[in-house]
Amino acid sequence: MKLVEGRVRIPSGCAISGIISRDRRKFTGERIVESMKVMRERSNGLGGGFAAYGIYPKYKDSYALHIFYNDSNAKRECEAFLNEHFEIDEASELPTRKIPEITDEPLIWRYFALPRPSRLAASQLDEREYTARCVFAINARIDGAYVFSSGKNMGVFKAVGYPEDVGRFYMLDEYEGYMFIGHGRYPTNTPGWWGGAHPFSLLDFAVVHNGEISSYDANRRFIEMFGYRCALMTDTEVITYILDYLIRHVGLTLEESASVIAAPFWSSIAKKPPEERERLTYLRTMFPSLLVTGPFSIIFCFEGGMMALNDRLKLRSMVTAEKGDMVYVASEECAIRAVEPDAENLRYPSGGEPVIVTLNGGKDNA
Amino acid sequence: MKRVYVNEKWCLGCRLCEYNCAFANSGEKDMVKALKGKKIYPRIRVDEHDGITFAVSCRHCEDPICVKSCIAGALSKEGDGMVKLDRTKCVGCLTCVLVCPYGAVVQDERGAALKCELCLTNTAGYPACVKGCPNAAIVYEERD
Amino acid sequence: MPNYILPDFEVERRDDRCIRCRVCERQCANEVHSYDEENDVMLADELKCVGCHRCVALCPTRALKIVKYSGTFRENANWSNQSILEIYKQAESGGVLLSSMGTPNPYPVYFDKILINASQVTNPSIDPLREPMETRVFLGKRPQNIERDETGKLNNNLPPQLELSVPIMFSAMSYGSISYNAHESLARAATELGIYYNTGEGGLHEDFYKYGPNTIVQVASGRFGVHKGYLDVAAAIEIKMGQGAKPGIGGHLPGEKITEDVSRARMIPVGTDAISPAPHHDIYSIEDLRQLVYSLKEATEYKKPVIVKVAAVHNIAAIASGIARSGADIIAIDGFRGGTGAAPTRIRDNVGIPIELALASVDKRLRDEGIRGNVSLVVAGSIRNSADVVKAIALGADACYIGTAALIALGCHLCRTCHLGKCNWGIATQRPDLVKRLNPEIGYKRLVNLVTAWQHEIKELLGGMGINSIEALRGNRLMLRGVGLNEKELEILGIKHAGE
Amino acid sequence: MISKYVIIGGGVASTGCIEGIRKVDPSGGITLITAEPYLTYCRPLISYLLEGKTTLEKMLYRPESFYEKNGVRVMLATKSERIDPERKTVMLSDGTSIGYEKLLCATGSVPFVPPFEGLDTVKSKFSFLTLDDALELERAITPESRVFIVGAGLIGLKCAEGIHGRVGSITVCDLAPQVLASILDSDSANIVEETLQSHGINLILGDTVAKFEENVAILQSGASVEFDVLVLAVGVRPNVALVRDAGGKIGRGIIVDDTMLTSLPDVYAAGDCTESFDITSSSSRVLAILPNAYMQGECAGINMAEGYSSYANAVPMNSVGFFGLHIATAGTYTGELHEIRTPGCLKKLYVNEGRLVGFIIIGDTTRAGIYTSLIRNKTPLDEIDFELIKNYPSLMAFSGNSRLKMLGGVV
Repeated sequence: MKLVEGRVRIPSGCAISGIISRDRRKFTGERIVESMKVMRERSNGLGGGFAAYGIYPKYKDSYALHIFYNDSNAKRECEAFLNEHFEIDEASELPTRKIPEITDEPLIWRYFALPRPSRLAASQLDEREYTARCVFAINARIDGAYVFSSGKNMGVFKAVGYPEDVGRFYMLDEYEGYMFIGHGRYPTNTPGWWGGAHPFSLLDFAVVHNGEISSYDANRRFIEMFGYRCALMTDTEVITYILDYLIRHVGLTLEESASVIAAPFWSSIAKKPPEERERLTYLRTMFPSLLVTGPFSIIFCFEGGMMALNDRLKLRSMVTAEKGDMVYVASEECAIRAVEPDAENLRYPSGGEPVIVTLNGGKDNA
Repeated sequence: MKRVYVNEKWCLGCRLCEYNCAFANSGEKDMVKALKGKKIYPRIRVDEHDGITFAVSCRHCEDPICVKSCIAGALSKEGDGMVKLDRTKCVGCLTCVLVCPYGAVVQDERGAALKCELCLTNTAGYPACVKGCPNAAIVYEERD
Repeated sequence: MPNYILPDFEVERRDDRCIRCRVCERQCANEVHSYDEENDVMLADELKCVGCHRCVALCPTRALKIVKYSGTFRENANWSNQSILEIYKQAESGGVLLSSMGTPNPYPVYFDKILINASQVTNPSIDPLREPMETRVFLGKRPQNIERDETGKLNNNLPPQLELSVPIMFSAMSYGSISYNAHESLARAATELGIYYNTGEGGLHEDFYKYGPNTIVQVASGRFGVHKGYLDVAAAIEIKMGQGAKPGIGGHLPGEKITEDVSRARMIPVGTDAISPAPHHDIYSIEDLRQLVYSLKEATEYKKPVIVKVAAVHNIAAIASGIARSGADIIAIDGFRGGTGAAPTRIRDNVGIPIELALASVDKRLRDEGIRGNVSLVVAGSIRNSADVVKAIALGADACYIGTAALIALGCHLCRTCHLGKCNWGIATQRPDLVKRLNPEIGYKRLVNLVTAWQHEIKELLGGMGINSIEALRGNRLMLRGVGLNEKELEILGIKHAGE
Repeated sequence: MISKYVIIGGGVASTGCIEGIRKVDPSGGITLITAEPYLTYCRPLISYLLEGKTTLEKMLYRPESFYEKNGVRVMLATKSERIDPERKTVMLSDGTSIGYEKLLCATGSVPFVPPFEGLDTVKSKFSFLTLDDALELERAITPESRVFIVGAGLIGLKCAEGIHGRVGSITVCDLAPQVLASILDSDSANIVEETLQSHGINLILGDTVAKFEENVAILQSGASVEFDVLVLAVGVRPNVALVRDAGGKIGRGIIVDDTMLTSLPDVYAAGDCTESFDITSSSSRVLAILPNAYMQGECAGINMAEGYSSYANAVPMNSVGFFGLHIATAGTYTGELHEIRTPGCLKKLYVNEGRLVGFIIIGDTTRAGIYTSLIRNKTPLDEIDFELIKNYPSLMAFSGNSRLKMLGGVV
């Protein structure tokens, strides 16, 4: 049997990197590619990808749907579904650059779309939830079609290959945005398929992750009670859903969410001042099944900023640094130095300590 | 000092203490060899009467009347508080038996006096009755 | 009437070791051993021997051995010794066969066909001696939504919870079915361990009110010993709908076990049989249960979680889902291998389903319905060791009840004659001379040791899986693999086969 | 010379006194003056010595090191002639004198020898009180000797047992119609008599010596006894001379209060030379028994060293055996009698005003101490299950609570 995400669980080691300008100053995707390049050792060519924010000013109010198609039938079926549920402003192939390092690419299309008002009203859901459900529906039901990017004014670009090649393939140097994250993958068995590459994204949420979480099935089986379907069986997917659930559905802040998925040990909670102790005890007692154990370092992005987080034992490396309004997060310091030799305030966040960066003037929450 | 205390609430009257005592003071390594086919002369004795059972052994009194009464100077109160019997001096007059308010001094097969010395003078080194009690009805501890 | 019954056991006495101390004789409540002064020999009446090993354990020279009776009837593949014996017994007595403890019959033990995962290379195992390893769990409802005050601060809107230092509790065993000293041992151990013990349907002896914060009081069909003070002193209240060993059957504590103290605790006259009806006569359907749940909550001002305990039966998933919607905070499911002080043999050995399958399907159903968070799941029905606990939690349980394991720690030798009331180990008896054989000072320490040992093992297993908190194990079925199970069993358990 | 504490007499009362003093005063100088050439030994053991059941070394009441360890200066074979209570000195036989702050007179007792006619014609005659008596007797006897013992009390009979098997014959005579008249009644005495006779000891009871003619004793009954060795064991008298001569009050013995103080300032007395108050008969008697001597000595010692101790519950008691037959007695034999006869054991318990006041046990004396303490503590019998322990003494007779007190704490 050919191993494919969704049929088997695929643990993997990885490289991650993220760059953000708090003043929303735009820069090209070249930098994130450069930053990933120096961590080639951490990948094995079986998956690389990026998420870029602020890249579609022209369609900033439409959902940018990036979709992989195995074949034209899948495309036809999927577009029928899209037309049924969305008003599509523009549909086009996603621009790519043919290079020898990247082969067997599927059909890659991009749609700028908005929910059909009649449908939306009938669904009694808010626009984001409506869109999210449509994404789940396509990914679950339409064989050969896979939506890998569904946010506004942002896009995910991923493929099977080394990150720097994936970057050239998608011509990231031609995109300008205020925030980029990158991911280089080192799966411990071979995925067949581009959809399995990272980042994993839902709406404007995108997550890159390095690690292998031991709580996976406990988290998955809990989160699936709320309509999520973990189709890929990857850590990144479940972590994205957990954050989406906690932030978008439950309404926790980023810090609170961090205190759930990387909760402090009871022993350290006991040492906190009463109010803090009560808060943390409440969160652990309320969401025990969303505690994420095992090694991980993640960068979680949303339209308003990013959060970097390590597992509570810090079993994976992660570094942060600043320069002016720029903030850098990466698995290794070299990935930061490569693009910002004079980076300052180099830090190694401790386990479970969230590093939250929000855009100046932007809301400090997802 | 550490003494042997009995708690009749937990005494089952199984009499293991008597046999463990006899064994501990037999000088033998094997209980069967020590006790098989022999009458035992334990220094702790279990009393039994309609449902009540308890064991009694030397209380090692602070002010031991047996020591004062011994006509042979064979009984002495040691520095550690233990009441010791020098059996080579004992002539078997049993005055100690006549004065012990607990009936804790017994006789050996020769009719000479015999009493608990907390297994500190035999090879057991720790009261065998305590170690062998299946219900912690006999304890070895400091009390006041 | 002729008696065709064969002894179950033979007493083998090594006369070369026997020193005639007669401890065996003094310690056998069944009067198996006796001493013949004249010939200086120990005699044994083997028909009376129940194989409890009290004499063996106390024999100072290890001269005794109790072995299975070697003689058999003319058994065959169809007519086993047991089946023949049972027929003789019933032909003699004309009565229902009674037995105690869990079924001895060779039904599959799924725990033994499930293996646990461990980390290699791709993620690190965690050393519990070096890193914190958390076994604390909270049992109770989780609200649907969070609440914040005007400043945005989170309100604690959690209903009452039970906090356990380790996901193990002592399951319901009534004072009456077990002795005062057994109860004190359980209560003290629970208190020291930071877990809970359960009164069963025996009321609560006034001496034990001080253990209230670690006590779960039971309200069962007989309502024995239930009053305001009883409910108020407890940490939680358990409504007993059924018991794994005897689903659909009530309880029967014979009058001779209703001593002065027991009668006071149960609020029934001395010497009268205590009969718990099969059903609660005020609960004939789920909405009645809901009413009882809420009247108990009303009575205790919504300060205590309410547990509903049911036996694992065929449609347990649906039943559990009903209970989860009845307002109960915790569901306790008792598998059919669970123990009992006395049950009709036929029921015990033929009614109910194994806890592993019941748990798996209940957990799945509650998740499918999105209400798993409404309740905590406690499972019972033969949890024998820390691995069973880990497997149960990975299958989806929040915690486990242990009954038989606790009794064994107290000295029970599984002779399965609790119903005779002559427990040589002072556990399942009210005879003062036997009760005193269990010194709670020893008993509670043994229980504390047992649970502490299991906690250490659980931490080791968690560490091996790269998990450092028990919460991350709950329902984490990927950590389990089946061996020698068929597709259907794997499907119900929701686990893959080893090698997959 | 001056010593803070001076003790006259080397019996166990002196040891009690030394140990008593040291409980209070660890250093004050002590001088022990004894007429005997030996350190304190166990007098009751002299018969066992002859019997070979003990040795001279083992007979020492305390190890030799005891005296040095306790800073006691011992003056052996030194007779005290006189006490001068004004000057607080004791004159010694060697003409020297020794001053004291506190004095203990523990002079014990002396044999009482009736003025038998012709006693002076007897060559080989002995008392049986001191070690020297025993050693001299031992030298005198041969396997052929016919030994005649006058007096069937404890001393006479113990002597008989001591030399039994080492002499040709033993005859014991006593004026009383029974043996051990001071501690046994007639039918318990009978059992003892049978035992003695079964061991070949001739008893002549209810008769006594009228006169001696060298090796022949003519009895009042007219009968005569030929003998080679004569032992006079008629009795003893408290040795009160020193205190009496110094003007101290004397009754049956030296009179002391319950701190052992005599009527003379700073002069204490203890042991066989005193009379003490027998709580079982509520009368003052001379209790010439070893436990009493030690306890009086100890009490005196404590008080001499300015501690406080009182000894007011003396109980007469004896535990003795003859040829394996055990006798345990205590208290007085008045009041209501409870008699229990079991094979090999006669037990007589005397109850007066609801309290046990005395007992005689011949045979199995196991746990007799429980009876003794009932007497000493004057335990009201209605507080215990007396019936239960008539046959077999046991703490079972006490209530669970008092048993808890007895066995549960330090005593």
